[in-house]
Amino acid sequence: MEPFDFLSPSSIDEAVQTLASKGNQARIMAGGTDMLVQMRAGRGTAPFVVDIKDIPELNEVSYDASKGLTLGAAVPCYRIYEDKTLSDAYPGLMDAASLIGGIQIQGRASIGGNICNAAPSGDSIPIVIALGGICNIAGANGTRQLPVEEMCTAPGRNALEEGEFLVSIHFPAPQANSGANYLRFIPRNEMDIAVAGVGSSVQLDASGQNFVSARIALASVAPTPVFAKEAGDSLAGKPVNEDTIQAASELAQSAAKPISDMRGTVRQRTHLIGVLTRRTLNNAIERARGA
Amino acid sequence: MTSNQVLSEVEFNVVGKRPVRPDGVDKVTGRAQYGGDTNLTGTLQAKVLRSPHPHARIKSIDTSKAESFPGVRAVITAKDLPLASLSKEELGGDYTALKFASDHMMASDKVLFKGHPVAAVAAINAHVAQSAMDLIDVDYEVLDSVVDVREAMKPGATLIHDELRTNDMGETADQPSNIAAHMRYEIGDVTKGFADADLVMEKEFTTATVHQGYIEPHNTTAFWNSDGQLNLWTSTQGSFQVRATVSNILRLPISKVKVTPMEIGGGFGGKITAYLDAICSILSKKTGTPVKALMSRTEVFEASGPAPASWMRVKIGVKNNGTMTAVETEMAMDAGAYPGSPVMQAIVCAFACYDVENGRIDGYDVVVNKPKTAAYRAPGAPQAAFAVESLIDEICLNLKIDPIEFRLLNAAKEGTRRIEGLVARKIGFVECLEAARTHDHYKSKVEKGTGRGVAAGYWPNRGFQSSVVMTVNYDGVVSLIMGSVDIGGTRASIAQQTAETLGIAYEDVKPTVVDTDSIGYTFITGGSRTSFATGLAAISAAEDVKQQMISRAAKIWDASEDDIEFVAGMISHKSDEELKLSFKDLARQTATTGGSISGRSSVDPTGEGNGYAVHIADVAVDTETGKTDVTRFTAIQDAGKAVHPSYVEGQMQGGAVQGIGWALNEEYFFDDTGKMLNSSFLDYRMPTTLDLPMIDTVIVEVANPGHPYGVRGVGEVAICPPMAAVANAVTGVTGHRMNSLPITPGKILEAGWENGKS
Amino acid sequence: MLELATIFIPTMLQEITHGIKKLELDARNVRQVVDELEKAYPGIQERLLDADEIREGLAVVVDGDVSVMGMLTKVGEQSEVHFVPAIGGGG
Amino acid sequence: MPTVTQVQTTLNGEVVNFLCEPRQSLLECLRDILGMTGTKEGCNDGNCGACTLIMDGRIVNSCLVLGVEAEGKEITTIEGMASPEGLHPLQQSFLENAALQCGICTPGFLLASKGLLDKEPDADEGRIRHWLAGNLCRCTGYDKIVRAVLQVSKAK
Repeated sequence: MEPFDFLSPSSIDEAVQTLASKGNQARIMAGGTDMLVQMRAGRGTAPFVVDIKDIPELNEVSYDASKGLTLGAAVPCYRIYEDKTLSDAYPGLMDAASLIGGIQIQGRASIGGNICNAAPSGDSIPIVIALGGICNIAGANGTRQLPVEEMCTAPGRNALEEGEFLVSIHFPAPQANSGANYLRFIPRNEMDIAVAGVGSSVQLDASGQNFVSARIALASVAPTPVFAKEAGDSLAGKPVNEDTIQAASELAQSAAKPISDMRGTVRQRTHLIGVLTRRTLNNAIERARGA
Repeated sequence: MTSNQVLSEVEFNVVGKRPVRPDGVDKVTGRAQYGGDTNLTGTLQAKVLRSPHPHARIKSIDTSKAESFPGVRAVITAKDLPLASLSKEELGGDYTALKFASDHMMASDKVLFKGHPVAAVAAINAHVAQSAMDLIDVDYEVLDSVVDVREAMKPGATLIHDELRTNDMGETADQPSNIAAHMRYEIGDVTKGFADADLVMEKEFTTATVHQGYIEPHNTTAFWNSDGQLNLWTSTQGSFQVRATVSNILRLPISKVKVTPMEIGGGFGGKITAYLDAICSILSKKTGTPVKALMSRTEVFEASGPAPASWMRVKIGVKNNGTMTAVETEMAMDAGAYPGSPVMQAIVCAFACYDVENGRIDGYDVVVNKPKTAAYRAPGAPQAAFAVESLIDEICLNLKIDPIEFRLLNAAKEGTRRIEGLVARKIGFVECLEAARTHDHYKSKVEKGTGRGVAAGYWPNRGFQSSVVMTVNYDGVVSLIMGSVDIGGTRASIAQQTAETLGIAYEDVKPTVVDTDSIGYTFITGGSRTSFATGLAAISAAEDVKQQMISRAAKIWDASEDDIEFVAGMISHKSDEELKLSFKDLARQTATTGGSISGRSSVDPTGEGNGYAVHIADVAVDTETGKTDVTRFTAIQDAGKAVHPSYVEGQMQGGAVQGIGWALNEEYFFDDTGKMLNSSFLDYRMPTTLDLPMIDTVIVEVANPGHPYGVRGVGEVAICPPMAAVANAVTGVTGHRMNSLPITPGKILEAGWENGKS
Repeated sequence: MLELATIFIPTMLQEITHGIKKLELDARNVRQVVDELEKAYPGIQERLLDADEIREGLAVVVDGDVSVMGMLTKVGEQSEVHFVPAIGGGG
Repeated sequence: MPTVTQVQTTLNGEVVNFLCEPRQSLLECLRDILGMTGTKEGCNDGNCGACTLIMDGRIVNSCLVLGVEAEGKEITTIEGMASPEGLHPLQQSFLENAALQCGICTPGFLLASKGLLDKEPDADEGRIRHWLAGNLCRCTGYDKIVRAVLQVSKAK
């Protein structure tokens, strides 16, 4: 690996200043589980690595049943699934957090890092989109908010401007009768890159028989994670039944623009999006009804 | 029903027990010294520059920028190898073989696979070596490459070696070809055999390139001392093999090379070949300091030796009652960049499970632009078993015959003549099949959504040379010195055979694995030979000790040696009951009766251990996604005698799981030109804990007549049946014959789509 | 009367022996076997040997035992001699 | 020359200071600087678990932690698992159950298993298999490893 200097600012202001002074010479590190592998392979090396894990806001996990969840960008995955309140409130998020890498990776990797890494296969991104996550971004010009679905712009590229970094992700408070689920398809049972992944969240009416709203997002079927807006919107106001779910899964399939590569073919991936959309919707419905 | 059964014929005092291994504590406390842990004062780190192209001519290499990079001590290319400086005449012998070996270590004129070494750098640390290496300019003329074994065989295919001509058992073809060798064996009258059949089935099968997947990357430390003595500390399955390779490539007398085998983190055949040793040696000579190299995981995948991809056509004729009348197969295996695929071994194994009068086997060794293949657990046999055992399953389904009954009906047994001509001695295949038939797993109901497959496998387990020395200490503890590297518990199994023979406690034998200067020639640890052949050497050395102890007792008692016997650790006078000494008592007296006692033995056993295995696999398939899950698995195997049943079970389980990986998910993905795309453990999908059930085992013990305790060798054959067992199970649940490995979810979906199902 | 050893001709060399698959010879070691074969079927020796040793990739098996003495391996009366693929090892 | 940083960390209960370059992983620092070679390198990209250690109570891949990140942390490696009184129960169980063959993955498995049982002393087979999915073993087929961990788990 090429040499670099290691900087660990302890406040947002300090981080902003550090990044401003280093310009494109700096690379931001959270858990490092993707970044160190990339740098070791000679990709994305930089003279300065800025570790943001010492900044309190980046480690924040604050949940309020009325305000929702603020999840610091450097919070490692295990803190999500080991927190019962959180995993009860956002089971879909727990699904994703508990299948990124193995337990060792989950001890370091963060949802924020997963989003910024902007891999098409990023396992947490579809569910964060489905849950309506908003990125809180800090930079020299202050802070700004951006919906998660707008964060990934190309494989490995995110919407952060030079000098900006992701502070946290805000999730709206879970609505009554809502549920969510993330599933990915991999040939093994762990330690794999999604061939296809789907995150779905639904809100049902009080009877549990009709959709109020739904959001569906997809992984590994386009250069970036895909927000399949039409697929989710198609369910709003519709009864919960096989036909409406099938229709939504077909819309999700048409939102997918996969390629054939060593992990899967276009046909396989499109097919899997259909299967996974159905399965995640059914799981989300079950959770909504049980909630 | 217990999950680990041992069906013993004979009980011994130490052999067959499960003591803690002698190297165990060091390995659970992190104290054991593996190759990568070697750290001599002043050691430099080496990095190897490798070709990004699968096939290219090297026009020039400019190392000047790397040489002047701060912290760099030496840069080498193939010009630094003797091949470059000596003439053909000076090199003598088989020039082509030396050129292949030397070029494989570091390419001189052409690169033949992505990852082929072209230069190496020694620097103060690995980071500096890496940075400097990136500054080496290599000018390549990229050539067309050929990746697929059948494409490579076609007339007009891109030639990898301009001079390579097919060797048809000693006859060399006129025209160059990528087919390095062809071999055929035939028995009986195949045409008549097929004519006599009621049903003839024929199918083609393919398997992908797979890797042994040992967790420890290749590593070596070399120090070429100013006295001309070259020392190597390395991770290898055969220290003498490394010595031979290095002395051959560097044109050194073998006595100038000393190889110290460090603990080895897995090999499965892949650590027989020496990749880094000569490179580090030359760098050490240039720098005058020790030089160490450690492959990255990507290098391990791209530049060590995987197992070949294969294409096979199998044809089997049977009577309606299931009797096989004729068999035929053509097998082509890719050797990678240089000749030497294990297809010739596959010839011996393909139909060795069956007693069939008429058979023909053709094997082709084919070069392609991939890393040169190496041995991988029963090299050649797993591919052949996948093809043959899959077709047999198809025949059983067709004839509605139980797959175990079919195999019992046709099973090889003592006296069966195999296609290459050899006659089986006492073997335990029938016993394995019977154990499978009566196993709780086989009798249980198959769950819904699950298929069950059965398959068998064979590996000959030949012996080769082993040397053992043992000394009797004054406290009665025996130091056991051997040249066999211990990969998976052979210190324990050799110590057990020593203790058994001497009639002493297992704890009173202290095994040590030593360097090439400290013991006689010992062949690799591999081929399931160590517990068998090195065991035989230990038994023979122990007999030597016993004889010497008898002669000491004769001195002490002033008796004739003929009147003294050594039984169960006691030395006693045959007719005088008073005259009796325990092993320890007599050991104490060796100081005063002529000094310490050493026993020694070098053996080269000639018989075969003949290992057979039968596996039963239950595989659940999610037909909507193609996802498979192995839900139950039982491995049954004839060990002859399990010296340490726990480690025999471990070999059976480990082999089965490597086979499950090979069956379902493991493969090298190459682009059209032969560049590997998945050279990491993330994308080369070996099974994890979560992908497997417990692996049940049944050790069958049909004693090998060629070993005093009946040992056969156990490591290899365990990987032969799983691929077909899994494939047959998948067929059972999906209805589609899966004739191409790995059976990925994508292929399962495709098969469903093609057949209009799911 | 002296019993002869049976030599199994590898399939690919049966073109030299005019289709004969096995034959009986009076030979006491592998060298004599090869010499006798060469006398009867000129050209067979160079297919079996390389620089006066058994060709790489082949093993001589006498009565089920893989030869470790090469050309010096003893052949007994009524022995069976085979030339079969050599087998290395795996892991 | 690249910057060198001083790091102070608690390693197996002892405060340790070392100098490293920021680009050096914790795995490198342990092996090459501190001479503690019990932690093994299998892939150097977080996919085999051979370099697993416990940092502030969590198992991590030390190849994916920078040495400089160890500042102020508490780290347990294989060298810290046994005590003068004897082996850790997991170490003993691995020996008795023949849960290792070549042994290269063993330190990683032991630390990962310790990380699990420290938190969940009664972990069952399913939990153990899930927890250990980030540790590759190529020799054993995992059967005996899972049994060895189960044996200690049940003992508690």
